[in-house]
Amino acid sequence: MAIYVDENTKVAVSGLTGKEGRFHALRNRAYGTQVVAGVTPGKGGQDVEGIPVFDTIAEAVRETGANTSLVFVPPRFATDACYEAADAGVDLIVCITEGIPVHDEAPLYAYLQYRGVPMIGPNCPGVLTPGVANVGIMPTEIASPGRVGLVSRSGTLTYQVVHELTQKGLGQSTCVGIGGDPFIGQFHIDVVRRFNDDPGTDAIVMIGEIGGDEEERCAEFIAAHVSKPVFGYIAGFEAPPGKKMGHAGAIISGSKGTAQAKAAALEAAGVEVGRNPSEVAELAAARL
Amino acid sequence: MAIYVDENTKVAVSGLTGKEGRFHALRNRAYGTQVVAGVTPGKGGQDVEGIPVFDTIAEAVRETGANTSLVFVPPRFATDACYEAADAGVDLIVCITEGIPVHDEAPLYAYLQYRGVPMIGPNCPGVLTPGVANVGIMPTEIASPGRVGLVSRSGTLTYQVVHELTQKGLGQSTCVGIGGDPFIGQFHIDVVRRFNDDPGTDAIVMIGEIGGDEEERCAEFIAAHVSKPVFGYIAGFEAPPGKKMGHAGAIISGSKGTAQAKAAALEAAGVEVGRNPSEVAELAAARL
Amino acid sequence: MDLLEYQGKQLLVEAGVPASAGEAANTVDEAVAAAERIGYPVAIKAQVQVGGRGKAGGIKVADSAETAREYADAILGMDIKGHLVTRVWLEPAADISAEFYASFTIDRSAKQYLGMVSAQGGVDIEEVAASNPDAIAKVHVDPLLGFQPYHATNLVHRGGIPAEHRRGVADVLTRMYAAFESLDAELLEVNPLIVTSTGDVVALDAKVTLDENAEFRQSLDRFREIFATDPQERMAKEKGLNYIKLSGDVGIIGNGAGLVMSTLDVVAQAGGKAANFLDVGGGASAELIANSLEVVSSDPEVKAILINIFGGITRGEEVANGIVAALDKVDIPQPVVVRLDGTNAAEGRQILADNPKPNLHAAATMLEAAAEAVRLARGE
Amino acid sequence: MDLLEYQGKQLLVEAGVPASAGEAANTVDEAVAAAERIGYPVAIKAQVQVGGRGKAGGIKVADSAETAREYADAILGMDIKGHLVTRVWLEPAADISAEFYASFTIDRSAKQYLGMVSAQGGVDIEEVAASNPDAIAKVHVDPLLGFQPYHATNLVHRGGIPAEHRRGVADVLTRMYAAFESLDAELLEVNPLIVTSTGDVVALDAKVTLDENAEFRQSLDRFREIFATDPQERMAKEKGLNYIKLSGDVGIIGNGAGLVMSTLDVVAQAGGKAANFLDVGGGASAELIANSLEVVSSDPEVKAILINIFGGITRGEEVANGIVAALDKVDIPQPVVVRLDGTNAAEGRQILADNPKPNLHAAATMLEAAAEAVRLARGE
Repeated sequence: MAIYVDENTKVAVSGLTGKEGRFHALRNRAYGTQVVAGVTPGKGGQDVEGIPVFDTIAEAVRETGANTSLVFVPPRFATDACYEAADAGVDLIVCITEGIPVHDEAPLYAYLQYRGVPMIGPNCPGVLTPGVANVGIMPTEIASPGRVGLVSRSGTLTYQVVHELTQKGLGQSTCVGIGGDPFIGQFHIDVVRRFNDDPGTDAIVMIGEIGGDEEERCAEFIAAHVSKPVFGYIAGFEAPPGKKMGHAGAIISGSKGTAQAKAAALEAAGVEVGRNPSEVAELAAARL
Repeated sequence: MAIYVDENTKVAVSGLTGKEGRFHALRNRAYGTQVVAGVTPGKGGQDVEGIPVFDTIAEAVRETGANTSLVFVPPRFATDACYEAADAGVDLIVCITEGIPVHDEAPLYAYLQYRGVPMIGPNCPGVLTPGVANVGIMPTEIASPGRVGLVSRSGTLTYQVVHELTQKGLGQSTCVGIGGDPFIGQFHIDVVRRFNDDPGTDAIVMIGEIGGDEEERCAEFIAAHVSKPVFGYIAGFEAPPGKKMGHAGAIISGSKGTAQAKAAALEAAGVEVGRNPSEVAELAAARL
Repeated sequence: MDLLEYQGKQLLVEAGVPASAGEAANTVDEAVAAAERIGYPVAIKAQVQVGGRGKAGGIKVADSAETAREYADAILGMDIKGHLVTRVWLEPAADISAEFYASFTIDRSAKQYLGMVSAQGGVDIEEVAASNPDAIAKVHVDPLLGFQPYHATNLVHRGGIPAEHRRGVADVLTRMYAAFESLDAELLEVNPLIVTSTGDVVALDAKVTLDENAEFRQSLDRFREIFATDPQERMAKEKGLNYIKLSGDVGIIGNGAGLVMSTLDVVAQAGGKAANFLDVGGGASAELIANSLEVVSSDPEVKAILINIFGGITRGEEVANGIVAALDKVDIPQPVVVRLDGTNAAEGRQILADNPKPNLHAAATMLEAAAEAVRLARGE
Repeated sequence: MDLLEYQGKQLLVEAGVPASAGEAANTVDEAVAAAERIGYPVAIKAQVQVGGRGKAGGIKVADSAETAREYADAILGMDIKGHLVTRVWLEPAADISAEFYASFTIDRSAKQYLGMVSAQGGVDIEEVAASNPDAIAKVHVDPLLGFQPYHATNLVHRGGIPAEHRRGVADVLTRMYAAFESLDAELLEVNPLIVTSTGDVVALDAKVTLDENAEFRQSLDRFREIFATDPQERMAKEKGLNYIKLSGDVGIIGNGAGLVMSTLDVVAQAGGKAANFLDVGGGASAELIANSLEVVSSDPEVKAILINIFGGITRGEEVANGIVAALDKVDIPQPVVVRLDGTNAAEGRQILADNPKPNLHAAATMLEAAAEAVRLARGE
């Protein structure tokens, strides 16, 4: 069992004919993921090492049964690919693209919420269900199949914790890198909810960072709804305070968003919080 | 029992200080409806015969507990009032205003669908639950409390049928005039669903017209889901064919939309269809 | 409000959509002068609000002043499907390397905007829709989101536009959608959308319908011309009435489209036939009622008039006052049957009772009113 | 990208938001010349990317060339909260009849745009938010729907704007939102938004933050100035590195903001303190790694450098090549501890092993690397 991606996942890659898209899509396929289509307008009819390319996602979905859109296109075209995927009826969008303007992400977020289409990212490493499917850019050699679910905003920090878990003998049900942008499609709370409902997941590791209030909200959700053990780690105790020029941000957030506040909120919700990536893995290993 | 409006309905009237708004809101109140607030930007603090006026709907909701927005403002400002009402958290919007541009109605329709806020209208006579509450411009003297639910696109045709029902001794649970514009908030199917679920309604009278395919869709819904007796009437057998200049409309609709096709669809769904307003009331009276 | 081809194209150009330029002419001499200014070959196109002009001989290409005069003379005054040609449009004869179809309209059923594109343009698109529906690509556009690049990509690829023209057509589609929104258009149809030999994508024809409800932010008056040839329809348009001529002998006046349609039906059920559709709308004033009576009674086919009013916003006393005023002011030769119910109906009936006229008949119900009007129309 | 007051106001004016006009000056003579052109009284305002300029003496009103010279001389070169004043802005001293607060920004928590208005402008708005939160009206705006008249109505009424100024402020709010969108702004804050004695509503100050991700459609180069006084921060900005100076002695280079933050934390847990934050981002090239090493090692406070890379898009061999190149090219006096994992980490470790350097230390884990770097920084 797993969340978001599993053996039924059929991926259509927007930007398959680009350098990054090709590199990672072929890696994803080599890992066993069903990469069934590429999408590049004007290149319909071509193929990339046997993966057929279509002009539109709608055609890719109709012709190949693709149910997941993996987006590698450059920032200025990325949200357009996500809108197209949502209209084409996929069940999940994974948008790897980094550097999308926030004024493009904000309306996309609203549209996907309204349409009920979940998106991982943008600016994320994707989703890896070890041994089953990798949709994105996560290095797979550090992961191993198992029953710990992992969710994180940060890319490399995700890898670090997955690595530590694997080294301590704790395999993963699914590893989800939700991305670091202000308007990502799925937040900690959405992923934790799915792990809690997933029979293949016994425990949850949640990695957070300074900024925003998502970890605090997730802590409230955990306290109220999550029965499985949750282990947490927050990065940024030593981080310099963010330089913000105007006052509007401070009015909105008040004093929230520090690593201290986030760690305290998680502990108050019954989450065991480690001080570093190794420690959170040790806490999980000791309990499981 | 009733649908949309009942003894718990608390109405905030946008445009209360205008001529039409004032006339009908006071009539609504005289009928027993709880008309708790008016909304006119810049006139906050005033009152209309004891009904307090606020600058914004949000204030009206907070101060008076209004849960229904009744919109009487002129076409160029009407959709703005509807957006405001949706954001202010009302449970129902009734928009009487006629003559709103379709390019204003279309995005409003999408927004309300996304936000899950039901709207009756625009360009409609409103909702009347006889003996309990009248939210809109329907003449009340023709209605009587009872157990027949009525839904219609047309204003005056609604009155005609209500009148016929009352004269034949059939009171109404609720009379709903959904309006005749392309992007009305609630369609026949939405209202019929509510009547079917309403313990206060024993039978449904559905009035349609030529154009569109709402009646046909509603017929499918009735065949599949409605257990209560439904009586129908379609106007426009003798109507001249609509003059449409372009071909786009014809490509979309095919040959649908005639009174013959609609009446046939309803009959195929088990609906007893009358040939005129009197006959549909007679059919209902004979059966009930 | 339906626009003529050339009006639509002028609006498109103002809104940034490339369309062929030219001149309008109302007389043969004007047409020839315009042709001389434009040069030859020149297309002379009948301006009527109906399709199938080409087949009817309403579009000709002239290569000299002589042929321009000959064709303009033939086309002006021509009757195309009941539309009298009173104006022609002249433009340089197009140099066409490909013809496509493109439109934006409102899909009432899906409750979204609909864009359509086909590589099979320049022909009867309804026939294409019937015989080869896959040749027409359709894309729904969420009005909140607006037309995005992926909509254009989907339309040009699925509509079969050849690779070399996709970018040009996608650009024109984006401009068409912007025009569809900014003009408050209900329909914006271009058939054919041509590619010239130099590769430009241009609207060669345009069917544009504007939303009259948007008049407060659009200047529509410049298009407000009366093309009706029927005298009652002309009079009704001049008075701003919502009137459609039909073929029967019972004149109909009612309030609300639904009730008026229902009135036509019950007249038919009573064995008669309506002479017209006339909806006075909500909140009709006495003056509007009087104007309506004047228009309907001026039709020599009308043998009896049925007024069917169920008041909501419309108030009974206003209707009654209008009827009385009209009967006082104008000579209404036909019998008039009045049925009045709803808001202030009692007051209205009282006014009618207080102002008896020999040709004024009151009826208690809609069915009785219809039966009475049909009977009177037969002279019974 | 944070703009200076005057840059923000110039952008606002371009986008249709009224803001006070004036001239920038980098020297006292330039300032006096500008003051003479503008006339007196003239406001001379320090241009620094930090709040509280007024209290710090960074804003003065001069009424003659003499006082203009005196004030410009005092302000230029002033240090305001660590920001050196190298430029002043001169504008006609405002004629203020009321001061409000208005802003648009992104509410990450609500995932919508947020507009805020208060009649209590011209003061420390964070203090108002703390002491009297109801004095600040907030309205969320759905990015798909955009800013509608009702948003403006709600802001001006609930923000307490006096009746006579509501229409003017609502109009400016609508323009501000349009600018917020068209400029790809993350923040657009005007405090004070003033009403002049003639009733005009004008932005007297502006804090504008632009989204550097939107560079492909915005011209941001004109604002790309380096204000940092710290030499490493200057060097890092020149090389386009994401570097922040801190106060410790362990130089940090890592990939990904999360991993770098975590690295700072584990260095602290190992008893040390980071000298900087430096994130090389995803897919870092050998050159970027070499540049990073150069910047970090140039800091005289740095006693040891920790490179912590976990490859995803970033590939181990690129990182290793960059380290080798930097150590070959530049003289790096400090010991360098390298920890490499993830994509192509084995290849990267091999490259490092094949190019041994006396000051290059490999570590197997992040915690070991941190401990080693702290130990080396102490000279142990």
